[in-house]
Amino acid sequence: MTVYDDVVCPFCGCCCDDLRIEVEENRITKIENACVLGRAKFEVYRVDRHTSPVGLQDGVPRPIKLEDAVDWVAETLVKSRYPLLYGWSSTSCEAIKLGIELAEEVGGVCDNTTTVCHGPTIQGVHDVGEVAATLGTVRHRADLVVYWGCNPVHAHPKHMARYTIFPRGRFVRGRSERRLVVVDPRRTDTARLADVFVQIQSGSDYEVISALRMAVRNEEIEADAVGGVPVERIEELADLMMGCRFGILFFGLGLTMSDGKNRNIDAAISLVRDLNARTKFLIMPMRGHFNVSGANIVSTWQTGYPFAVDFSRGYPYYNPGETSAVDLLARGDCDSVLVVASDPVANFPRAAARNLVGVPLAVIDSHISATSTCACVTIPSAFVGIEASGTTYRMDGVPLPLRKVVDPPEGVRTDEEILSAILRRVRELKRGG
Amino acid sequence: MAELKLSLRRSLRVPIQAEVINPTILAGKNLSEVCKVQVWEGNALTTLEDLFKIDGELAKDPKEQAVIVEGDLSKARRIGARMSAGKIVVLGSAGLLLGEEMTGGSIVVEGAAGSWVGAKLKGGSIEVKGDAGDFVGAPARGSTKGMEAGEVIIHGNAGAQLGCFMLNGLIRVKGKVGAFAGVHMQGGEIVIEGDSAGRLGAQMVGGRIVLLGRTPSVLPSFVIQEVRPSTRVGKDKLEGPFYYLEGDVAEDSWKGRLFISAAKNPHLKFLEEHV
Amino acid sequence: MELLVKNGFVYDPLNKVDGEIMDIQVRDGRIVGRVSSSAEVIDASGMIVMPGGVDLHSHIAGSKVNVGRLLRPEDHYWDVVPKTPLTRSGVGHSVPSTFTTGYRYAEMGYTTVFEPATPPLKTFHTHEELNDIPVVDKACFPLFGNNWVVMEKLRDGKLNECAAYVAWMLKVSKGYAIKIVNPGGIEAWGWGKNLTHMDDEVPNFGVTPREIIRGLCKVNQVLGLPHPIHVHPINIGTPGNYRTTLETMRCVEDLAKDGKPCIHITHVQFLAYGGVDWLSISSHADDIAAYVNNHSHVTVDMGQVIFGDTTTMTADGPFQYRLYQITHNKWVNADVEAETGAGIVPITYVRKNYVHAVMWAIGLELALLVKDPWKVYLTTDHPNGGPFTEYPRVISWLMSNKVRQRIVKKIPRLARVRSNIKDIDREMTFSEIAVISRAATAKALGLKDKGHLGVGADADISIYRINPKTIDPSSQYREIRRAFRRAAYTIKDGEVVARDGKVVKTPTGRTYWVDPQIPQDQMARTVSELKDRFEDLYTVRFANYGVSEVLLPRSTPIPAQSTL
Amino acid sequence: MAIKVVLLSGRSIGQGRGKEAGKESQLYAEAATSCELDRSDLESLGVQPGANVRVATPSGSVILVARRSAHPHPGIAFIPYGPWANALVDQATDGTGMPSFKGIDAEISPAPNERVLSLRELISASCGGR
Repeated sequence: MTVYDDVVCPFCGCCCDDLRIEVEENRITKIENACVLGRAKFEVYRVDRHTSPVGLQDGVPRPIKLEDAVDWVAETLVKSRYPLLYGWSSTSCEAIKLGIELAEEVGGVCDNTTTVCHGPTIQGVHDVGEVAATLGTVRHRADLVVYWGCNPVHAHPKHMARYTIFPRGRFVRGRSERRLVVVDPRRTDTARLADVFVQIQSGSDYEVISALRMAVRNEEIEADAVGGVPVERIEELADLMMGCRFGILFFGLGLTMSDGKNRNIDAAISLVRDLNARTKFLIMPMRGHFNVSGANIVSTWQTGYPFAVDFSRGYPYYNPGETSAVDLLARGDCDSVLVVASDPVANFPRAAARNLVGVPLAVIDSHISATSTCACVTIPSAFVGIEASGTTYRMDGVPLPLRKVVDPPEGVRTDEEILSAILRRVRELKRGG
Repeated sequence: MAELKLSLRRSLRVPIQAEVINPTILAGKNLSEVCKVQVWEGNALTTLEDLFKIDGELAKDPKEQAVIVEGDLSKARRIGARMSAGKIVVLGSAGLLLGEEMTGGSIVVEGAAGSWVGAKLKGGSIEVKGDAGDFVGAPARGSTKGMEAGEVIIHGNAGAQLGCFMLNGLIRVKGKVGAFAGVHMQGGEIVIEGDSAGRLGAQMVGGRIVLLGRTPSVLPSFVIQEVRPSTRVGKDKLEGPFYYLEGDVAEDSWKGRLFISAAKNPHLKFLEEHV
Repeated sequence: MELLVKNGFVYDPLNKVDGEIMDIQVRDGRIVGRVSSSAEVIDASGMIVMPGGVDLHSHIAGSKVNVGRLLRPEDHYWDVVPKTPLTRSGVGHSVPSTFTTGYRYAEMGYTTVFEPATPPLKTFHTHEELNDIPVVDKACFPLFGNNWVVMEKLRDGKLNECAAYVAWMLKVSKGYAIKIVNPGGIEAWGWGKNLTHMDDEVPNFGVTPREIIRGLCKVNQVLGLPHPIHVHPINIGTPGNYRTTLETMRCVEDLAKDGKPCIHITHVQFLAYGGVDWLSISSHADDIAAYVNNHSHVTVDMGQVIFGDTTTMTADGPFQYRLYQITHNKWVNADVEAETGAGIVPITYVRKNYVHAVMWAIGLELALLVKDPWKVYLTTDHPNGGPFTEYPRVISWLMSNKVRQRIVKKIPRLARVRSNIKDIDREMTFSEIAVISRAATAKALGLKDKGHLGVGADADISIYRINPKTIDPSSQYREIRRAFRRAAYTIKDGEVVARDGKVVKTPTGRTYWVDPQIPQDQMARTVSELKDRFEDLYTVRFANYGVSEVLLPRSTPIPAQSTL
Repeated sequence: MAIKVVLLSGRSIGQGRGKEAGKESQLYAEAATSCELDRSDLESLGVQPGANVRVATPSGSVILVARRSAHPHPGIAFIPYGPWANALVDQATDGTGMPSFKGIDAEISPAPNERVLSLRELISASCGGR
């Protein structure tokens, strides 16, 4: 039996790095310290997967050789005039680098799942900046924690336990010294734990934030209620925020996906920025996939842009709405798609998904996914963080090493190996090979 | 005016970068030179000739050059980008970024246009007979310098964030607009003859927005000043009465101005109490 | 592989070669005494030959730089770099992407660049980016001036334990030097506050900026590190701050040994302001320069301002917030648990702006008033004063009083009155330029094989298309600028990597880091103490902290002999 | 009788665990085909938890299983992320790249005689086969 300590969890953006995994004969036998989601991943990852590449032959999926699968992907990409390479947030930074290089080589668009999670957040940052910190700063100092439009009990189960509400920090000793505020249209399981729960009308976040910004600036709000919240209550919340020693606002897809999108974030960051004239206040997005931050970070240092990078003219170009995956598919702009470690057929609106299925489509994924069931070619890969090592970035930008604790099944390669092979083949083809 | 006619030969599978459809670039060339002008089609360079049947006349001076484009150009991005003079007429629909950073001349689109019509517009006029997409007159991502001058007229509906970070000039929409018209506006004028999806003038610090149609609500961060019987846009007098509001109070040194038709917005009558 | 650089005017100040026509011989990446007749020949006649440029302070990699990239798509749009069969694509201007950064340095004849501020917790990120910066050799300086363990050890007077901790930190983060930014002030910023006096106490830590600087200066000496403490003092960018700058330099005066520098004050332009507010700001470059002239324990770099648009980024969180309040531009803050912080604000330096014009003057004054060029180095604190691609412009300013005075005429009158630049007519020579941009910086960094062309040195050579016999830099400043912008040849480890300002080869550079040698039992005690309390400091596990050497493609540790 | 609601899609523990178990697993299907409604809304619909309902928006309609929300949120329907929810989402992104996955006007009606589609059925119905 081998015991691995301090394993980084490859589920959500919390990247908890305190897992203890026991392995016997290449099987995981015990998982300690993981939350229900992390545990699920380690427990069941083996079940639902291909162990050989699959290709459609006369409309029927059949196992094919890896070389043939790689050839098909490379040839398709080289032939394409505007391919989309999408996914990336559930693989390692090493694989992401190869993906960017591949997209550059074939003159395609490299977009990651940020586009449908915190893409609007990044657009807010472009316009106003960000006021952030690493999570330990919150643990040590925050006496006020606000969760807005997010439900960590379900999506980031250890966030509160490890980083924000419950742990002992240097200057704030635990739950009793912190106030927890939740703002959401639903009384979520997170809201049940809150000291203050503000239930707002769905889609009225922007109005409520505007009202808070006014209250912080001592401006009179000429209404009885905003977004279904009585003005007195908004003023109380503003007082709470201004009165803390160190506050933090965590927000989720409740802000990025609902009416207002990037402007919700713009306003929320502006609110927090303004609060710094009164006290110390920070704001951070609750990033979903374990390495979606890494996808943004790597893409930004290599290309200048965090997602939706269009290499069709040889240099990086970026404009969400123009070069982002859903829009490209909605307009039917792309003539082939390579999906890596993601499931856009399940995750995109149906009309966009339909256009994805309408073009030559290849998938590299460790799971069988809705997308892989529609793909011309699927190449199964090793689970990053379980069967393959690499680097990930936690939601606050702290880099962490992903560990390989078991071997992948015979014949299953890592994303890195598969992408390297495709890149090699693409270069051969471009040289006329 | 010399007229050059470009007729699309085949339907476009992938987007083309059509900034060369531009009197500033084409005037002064002869027909065979125009045929050889390079165009990005997806990730490959092709020629105008490959994409379009080309005939007509060429002027020496861009001011004297009209370019007539025929076909479904909805996948043609950047038609007329950076043009400085002359005229473009698109007899179908145009794609994204129509007239981006244009400094002069005029563009008329008979059909619809994609998002970012007149992005970073610095002069000239753009007229879209159909609908336009989002971010009309907006700046590049991260920049606070939106449309600086010139005029955009949309006869149909326009999308969200129209006039984003607008500095000056005029945008007129005959139909409806999406949410956040005039967001972060700093100057210039927006006239909306149809309805607004709301959040008019969000975070604006300058400029004027006139709404002749309906809006579901106004942001709490706008302060009613008075009810005005009429207002002016350029030489036109627009009859009200209008609720006249200022904002966005949540921003620093705000002086944005909203004029909202009182007749079309009876649900905003409560504002009168605060005058 | 052999190379012969023939007949160039060689400027090699460390070896006292001042523009003599000489041949330089190279074999297997090093300068040698002679080469065989089969050596590849580069005819450098009529050209200047210098050691490859060495930049000791340029923010090119790491989390803060990357958020700067993320913040500013509008900065990238107009400066794009397409892929070629040899080179990767990217974007430029004030915060270039990594590949572009490496190419652009190489194109200017620079071969070594050090990133001067990395939070240890995120230093793996910094190294990942450095790995993606091609051609040049590189390193990074971890931040220590607000580190909790450092402050506790210094408060408790446990200097040796502090030294052992710093040694451990340099080892695990693969860092090169001790960087101090706003000592104690960033910890105060954890509560939205700042420190303004050298003897202000850091909240909750019971130490002062003075004690932190002195303590780390002693640690630096105990560990025998190759570069002195690299200090960005308190009160940066604040009118009247020349006093705290002088105090900072003075506070370690008594620690100097053998006349060697024991403190480097960085981007000193931002630290030489008189006046009491922005309306009364004035240049006190003369006071700073006088102090530097009279003392051997301090070196400085310029932090020159270039008129135009750029992005400011420092670990100095409270300063960046103040800059936001002044400019109302977009603002990034990024605190790092138990260690440090960071901030970013874009800025446009405008010639007609009185404050900016004074800042512009101060940088040049410092370079010109410090008599010994071995004490003052060429930097723009990239990208804070301006992008590194503007170095050729700064060189032309330093070499030509004519162009300086042309600009002086165009700045606001008050800026002329409140600065000294109009009265300074010194013009630097090529040899002095070679000192401030390679020889002295390599020496300050303790890089024995860099910054000179003596036998045994790394064959990092830059050749510029300038004939020193025929050019008059004072009037032909445009030619100077052009020539330094595009090196005729850049040679890295004996290979031509750029020709006429175009990259022709993209080798991977070294990553230098310092490996302090301390007694094993001392290291074991440090590790065991840290392990015990690691969970109290950080939200990552001890095992997951730091940078494994195998992840650095050309790891080049430099042992440092401590006296612990 | 039909009711009008605002539709939110979002993460749930069941959906998160289910996606690791596999997109074709029962765990995932159970999580991602549930439509959480407030008790009062269930009453107005006249259906019991566990009954099938049709959820329709201008972008499409699907059959889902009605569940009672753990906490009150009258007027809101919550469906975990997944292809079923996404059959109801418009692909327009307002120029941001992000569709409106939350805050969609929807109509819910009882569908006692209709069946919840499996993942494959749903995809072949909505995207067509290859």
